Amino acid sequence: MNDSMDFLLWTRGTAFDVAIAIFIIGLIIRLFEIVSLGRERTLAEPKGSEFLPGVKTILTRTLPDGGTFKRQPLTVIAGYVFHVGLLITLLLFIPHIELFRETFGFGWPGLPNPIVDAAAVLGVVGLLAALWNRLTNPVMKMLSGGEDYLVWVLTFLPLLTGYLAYHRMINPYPLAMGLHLLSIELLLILFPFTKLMHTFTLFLARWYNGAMSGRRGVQS
Amino acid sequence: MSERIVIDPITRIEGHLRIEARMDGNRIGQAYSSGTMVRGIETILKGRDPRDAWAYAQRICGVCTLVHGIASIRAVEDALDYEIPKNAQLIRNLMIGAQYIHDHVMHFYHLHALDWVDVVSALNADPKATSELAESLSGWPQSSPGYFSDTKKKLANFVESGQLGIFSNGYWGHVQYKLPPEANLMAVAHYLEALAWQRDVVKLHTIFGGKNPHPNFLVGGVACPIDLNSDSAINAKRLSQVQEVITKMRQFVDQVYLPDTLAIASFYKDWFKRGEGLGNFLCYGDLPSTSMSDPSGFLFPAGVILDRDLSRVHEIDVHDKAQIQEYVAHSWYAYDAGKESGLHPYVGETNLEYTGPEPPFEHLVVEDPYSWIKSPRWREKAMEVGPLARVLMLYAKGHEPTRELAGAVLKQLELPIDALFSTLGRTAARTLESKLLADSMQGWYDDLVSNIKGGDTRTFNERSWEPSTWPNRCQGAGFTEAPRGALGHWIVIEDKKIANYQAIVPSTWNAGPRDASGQPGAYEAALQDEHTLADTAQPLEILRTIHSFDPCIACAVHLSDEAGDELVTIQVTQ
Amino acid sequence: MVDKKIKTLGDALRRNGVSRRGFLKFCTATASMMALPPAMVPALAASLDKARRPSVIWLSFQECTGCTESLTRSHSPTLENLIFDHISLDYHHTLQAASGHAAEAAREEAMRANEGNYLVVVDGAIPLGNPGYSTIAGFSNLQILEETAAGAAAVIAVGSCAAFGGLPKADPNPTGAVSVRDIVTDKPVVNVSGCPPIPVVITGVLAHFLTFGTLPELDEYGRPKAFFGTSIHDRCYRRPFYDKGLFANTFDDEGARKGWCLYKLGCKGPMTYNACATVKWNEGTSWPVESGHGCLGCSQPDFWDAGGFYNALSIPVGDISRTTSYAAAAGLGVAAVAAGINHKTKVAARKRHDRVTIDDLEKIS
Amino acid sequence: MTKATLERGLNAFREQVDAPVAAFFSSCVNCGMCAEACLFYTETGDPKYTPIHKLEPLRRVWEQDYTLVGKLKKLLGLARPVTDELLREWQELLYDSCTMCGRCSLVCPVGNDISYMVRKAREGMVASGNSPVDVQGAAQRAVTIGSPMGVRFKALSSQIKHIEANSGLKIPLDVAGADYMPLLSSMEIINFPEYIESLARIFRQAGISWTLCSDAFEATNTGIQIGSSDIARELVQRIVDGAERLKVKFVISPECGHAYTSIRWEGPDLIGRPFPFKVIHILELLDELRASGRIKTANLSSERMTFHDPCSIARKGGVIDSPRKLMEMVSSNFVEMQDHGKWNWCCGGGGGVSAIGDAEALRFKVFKRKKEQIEQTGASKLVTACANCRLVIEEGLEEYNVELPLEGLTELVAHHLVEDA
Amino acid sequence: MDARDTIPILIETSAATDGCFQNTRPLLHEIAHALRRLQLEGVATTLDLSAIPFGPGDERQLIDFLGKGEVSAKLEAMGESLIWESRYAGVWIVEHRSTSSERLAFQLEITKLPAILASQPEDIAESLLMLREALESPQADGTLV
Repeated sequence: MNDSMDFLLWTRGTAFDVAIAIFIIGLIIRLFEIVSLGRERTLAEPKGSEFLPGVKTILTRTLPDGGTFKRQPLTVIAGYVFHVGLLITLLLFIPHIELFRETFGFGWPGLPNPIVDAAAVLGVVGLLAALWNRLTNPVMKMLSGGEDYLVWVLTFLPLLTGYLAYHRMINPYPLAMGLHLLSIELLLILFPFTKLMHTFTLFLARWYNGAMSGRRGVQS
Repeated sequence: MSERIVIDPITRIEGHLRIEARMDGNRIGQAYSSGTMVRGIETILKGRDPRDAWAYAQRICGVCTLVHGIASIRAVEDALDYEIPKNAQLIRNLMIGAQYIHDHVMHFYHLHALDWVDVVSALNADPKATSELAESLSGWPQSSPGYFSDTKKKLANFVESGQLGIFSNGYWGHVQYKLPPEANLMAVAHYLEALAWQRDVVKLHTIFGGKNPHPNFLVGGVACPIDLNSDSAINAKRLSQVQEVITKMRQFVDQVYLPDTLAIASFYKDWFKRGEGLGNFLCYGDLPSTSMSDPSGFLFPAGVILDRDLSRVHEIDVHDKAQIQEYVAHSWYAYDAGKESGLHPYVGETNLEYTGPEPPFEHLVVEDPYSWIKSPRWREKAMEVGPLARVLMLYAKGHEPTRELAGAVLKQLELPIDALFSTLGRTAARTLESKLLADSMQGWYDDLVSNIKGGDTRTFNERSWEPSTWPNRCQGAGFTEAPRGALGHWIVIEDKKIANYQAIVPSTWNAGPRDASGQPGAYEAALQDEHTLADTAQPLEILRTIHSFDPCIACAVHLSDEAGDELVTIQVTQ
Repeated sequence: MVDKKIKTLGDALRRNGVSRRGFLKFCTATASMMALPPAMVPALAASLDKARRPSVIWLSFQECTGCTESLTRSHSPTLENLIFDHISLDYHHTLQAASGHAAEAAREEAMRANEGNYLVVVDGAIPLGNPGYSTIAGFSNLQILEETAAGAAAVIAVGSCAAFGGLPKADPNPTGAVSVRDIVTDKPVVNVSGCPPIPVVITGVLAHFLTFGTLPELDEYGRPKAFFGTSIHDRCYRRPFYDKGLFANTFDDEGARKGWCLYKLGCKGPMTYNACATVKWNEGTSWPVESGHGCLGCSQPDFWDAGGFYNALSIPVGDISRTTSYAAAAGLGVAAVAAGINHKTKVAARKRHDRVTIDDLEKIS
Repeated sequence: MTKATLERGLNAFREQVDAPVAAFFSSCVNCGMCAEACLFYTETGDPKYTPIHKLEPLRRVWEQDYTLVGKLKKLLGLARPVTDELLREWQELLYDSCTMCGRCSLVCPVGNDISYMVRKAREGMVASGNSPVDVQGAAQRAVTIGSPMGVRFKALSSQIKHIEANSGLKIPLDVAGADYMPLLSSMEIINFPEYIESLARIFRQAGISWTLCSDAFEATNTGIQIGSSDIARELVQRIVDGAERLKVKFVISPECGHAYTSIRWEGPDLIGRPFPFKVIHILELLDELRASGRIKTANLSSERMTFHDPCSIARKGGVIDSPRKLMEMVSSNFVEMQDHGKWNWCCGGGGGVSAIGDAEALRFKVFKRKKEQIEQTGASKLVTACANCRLVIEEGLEEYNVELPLEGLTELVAHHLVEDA
Repeated sequence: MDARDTIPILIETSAATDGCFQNTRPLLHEIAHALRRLQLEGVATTLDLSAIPFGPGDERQLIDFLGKGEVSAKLEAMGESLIWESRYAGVWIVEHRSTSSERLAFQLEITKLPAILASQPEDIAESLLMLREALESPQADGTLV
């Protein structure tokens, strides 16, 4: 691997295959590990259903409650900004959609690049703010361990390298693209074994929370 | 032991060719043709996307730079039963036609001419006499004494510089050069003009295919869309550029190429008596007026002529496993079923097995395998393919313009029809078909324009583009009449990938070695036909006959499996 | 041989009746061809005036002659100008008059007469798998290259095969093909990649050597930066459409006809460094993207193995859907085991449960 | 001899980890937002009170026993084990500073139900002997005496007599076949006997057939508070036995919050079968009676009143609308606190905290939040529906020298009840 | 008559939106900057148009936009060269063609006068010599002087 083209081909080839395989295997293991633990049956006469409140909670938790927002605006805003930036760049950038189309057999319309570009900037700014927050907010600082910073780096690198590659700020381009891919591969490989799993498990978590509350007749 | 003459490299060809000739005195007894370079493209193609295949296959050869691309996309289209829009068919015809004319002219002036034209002798020419000669042959405007004087001065400057470059060490002054100095000067001028001309005419490829050499192709049609209101598509401006190219081609063929062929040939009539060889000719046919599935509309008809018998044209079917087979008895390949067997390309194999002498070597062992080229056969018979085969086929099938044109040429040279079965007959056939094609190009262009005019701008058929629409297994053959002759690609597609890929190219037919029964290939047979060498140290005669085939050796050589590599490794360590 | 007969380029041009103004024009064109800034023209004129025609030996190995064909399409300078005015092309299989022993003798003579000063141009890769894979006059390509390069001033690897191994080296590289740089390590090697290269890039490098007696500035792949400094994508006239998110989704759709970006159709422009987008092909007539086909990436190393030509650049090289389905199957297997272990752990914990009573609330340590 | 050991505790943790717990831990990104929902953090500013942080022992057990990576880490010696020291340290976090109010569960962006997990974590704390001594005492009293406060039936019996004598109402006792069987919390027996009188008054007016049960009157369940299902089961079983003995159709949960949780939600699961009777909260019953017109009120008070939602009833029990309807029956000047209903702030004494003597200072400190909420309303009377809340708030207000009368909602309804007789 | 003449097509003028791939605008800005530099500092600028990524029609649009000014010149030296001032004084278009009419270079010069138009000192010296020679050597046929 002595030059950027070899590097790019490796990252587009072997490395990507390995990464996506680890990602998928890990993902399935993690989900099975969770679900296999089961839920105790509840015999108390329910006050409400589980299904709708569960679904509703999955959706409503996407919005912060007013009280928390007032007390921790930075956490909320930074979180939002980077998530939105990340999701737009990930899901609505045409080259990414082409990758999804190849993987899943279907795609969706994307956004013009300047908008995606702005989203990427938002993502970067949001992530930097989130890091600053993590380093300064006493609660987050106390909670955070090595994994939290690792996860931050794993999230930040694809965004950063993607941005640099798009703007040709790393040359030659095969190197830039290879670094971008490598960062994504690192992310994919470590994804199932870190907090990044929240991307998927949060749906489970919200569901359980909403369903358990729903039984008792409260919307959580 | 008889003298053995070796010419390696044969220059002014495409690729790497070696000729060894065993002499009977100063006459060639046995000739052996060897392709000395192998790459492995067929092996490389395995496992790849069939839609990508054309790009790999196209790099078989950069001279006939589009024929392998065309054959490849046709093979895939045949396998997928994939029709292409009419515009695409016409555009492909135009591209093929331009390729022919470009290639034939370049072959004549830049590869073949120096076998007949003594560049150094041109320095003795009188520009005024040259002008008179030129004007007597055609109305080509660049024929003034001043023009030829400039050419002569340029040439003189060049020779005086002491650096002869590509002209150094030519067989200048060889007794077999028979043109008068004026004809030589005129030919040198046209050598240079043709260089400029060819740069212009390849623009047709650039317009439709983005570049030349190696223009782009597309399974299912052509990549260039047509939109008269778009600057970035084939529009009126582009079409008029195409028309300019066609006009330029026709003018050059009519006013320079054809007259020059006749003029030069008239000094070398003895070369209409030797160099024939096999007497078997094969054409796949090409240049459809409607679709590749309708051979009746081909400009070049398909068929086989055996033993010079123009009264009977045999049918040919490229899919028929009993008709076309490749042998490796004298080639550096192994077959699973043994070296004596013959394989149809659908089940063809290419396992490298170099058993030749370890380089550096002086001679090949011609009793053993001696070439990287296989020996293709039609119903066990060796065949000649190429312009001569096509012209004979047209002639045999009663194509009127061909009969007229050939008749006129033969009449002017005072030669019988049999004269075509010869070294210069081959060269003349090339010129004749250039003229036929140049005229046809105007027709395709007019069709294209009227089709567009009629509102049809389709250039690509979306139907079978997505691999998800393909069957799990299919196979197909794509063929074309390349400038050098019948070209076929055979593809087997499994699981959306290439499972097997084989090409039998014109120069495989022509340049192939002997088969198991000792039947020589076309080059070999032609060299064994009445060739005496005036000077064995300057085998100009061999070059004339070999060049009359317009060898394209990178094309001719097929390639390997990893299994072959292992065999070779053993060989090397011995 | 090197005697007074060899004239400078300035002499040669004046002999041919070229005025100073014509010479200036010639220099302007040459500067443009070499992709030099226009301000370089006076310096160029001074150098060109004194330039001599260097001897060039062109070796062809595992090639398709496309590179030579490309050279014949050169319009600035033309091949005939090149041969008559710029260089002495002393050995070239496709173009030279002599064959066989006479041809080899011409090569040997040029090497001897210009020892240390001639240029070697190579097209085609060199097979190392077996010397018999490619021979000329009974010699292997390796033997010829080593012998010829020994006395050369520099080597120019023309085309992606010579520069990077190209098509012969494509997976599984059946003949063990390597590039010129893999063999010639003790000389400057300029890579003029492309399949084939744009002719002006070939002549531009020759002109640079002719003019300055040196080689141009090279990139990480040994390619002249002047031509390979920016990517196709960055210089593509369709770039604004990429930025706006306007793409051709298939050949011959509205986007294709309007000249929108070909990224989705597999254009490799973003990773490809070459001058096609500005210099274009065949006297500026068009270039692949302008004619509706995506860039194949042919000037990049290993572009043959860089994923399908019709797959968007963002699509990995491998069979992604196959990888995912295999991984999913493997994942389900491993996950079932992991889930079983978890379940067992939990059942065991439940079995070991010892009823808590008020008597054992307090811990006695 | 005690069996409370670390190993037993770890086993209990292991037992408690279920799919929701695993999903919750998998989802937590340490965003710290739960801290902002917890009055122990908001009022002290000490990050250690961050709710999710309180679950560290349970999280470690989950990670090390139920995830591949955790097992690997354990194998490599990289995992931080759960030790006695850790659990001792965490006692304060899991008991003193958590009322299981569930407010954190409501704000978590990934949807973690933290109070659900605290309840489970306490099982391990109990099994390992790390529950607070004060709560242990209450549990022992509850099991041995029948009431965490040590109230025996004798005490109730004398209160009944006292009420019957003062009001002339009849308090039915052990009447088999009655429709409703109200439960009481010992606090109501000792501190707020008006509640029993109010019940009698309202039920008489509504014409409800009801009875108290002499061996199943105590509703509070220290097992739930300390976090032991085994103990909780024993206590719930008494009520089920009593109700089944009397063959009542309904068991009425008193205002007391955790009692409602234990009997209404956890009860059937603890005894492992559905109840043959229904469990209804007193406020729900009153609201039903109101809706069906069986009780009416008059002379609505114009006094500015506000209502404190007990967490277990409102946020965790779904009884939110009923108390408001009832408030409208008694007051024409009802004002809500800024955060109310499911968003209410805990009084600071739930989940057993009020029983822990060591936690008193902290409890008063965090009561600030409730105090401010109350004061913001400008109400001159605070109504609630949980005896524990009522006591804790009274103590808190006293600590801060705030004069504000408190009243139970049921009593207030009884006070304004239009009685026919 | 050429068949192409029968194409029933109306080529839209260069103002057609299809012709604009947005590559000319930045160039016009560059020209403006160069003109400013010429005006203030007297520094000339040459822009090599072959290095500009033009889309089809872009070049035509640029040249149409620049238009033709007062001066145009034709040079015959190793082929034809066309030099003309655009309607923006100081902006010159220089097109060099080879003897076979292939374009060798295409440049914009932002200058007072393109250097190629000026007589070259060497040529001047040479012509002086030639003229002197002509004046000094008596003509055989006496046609001159």
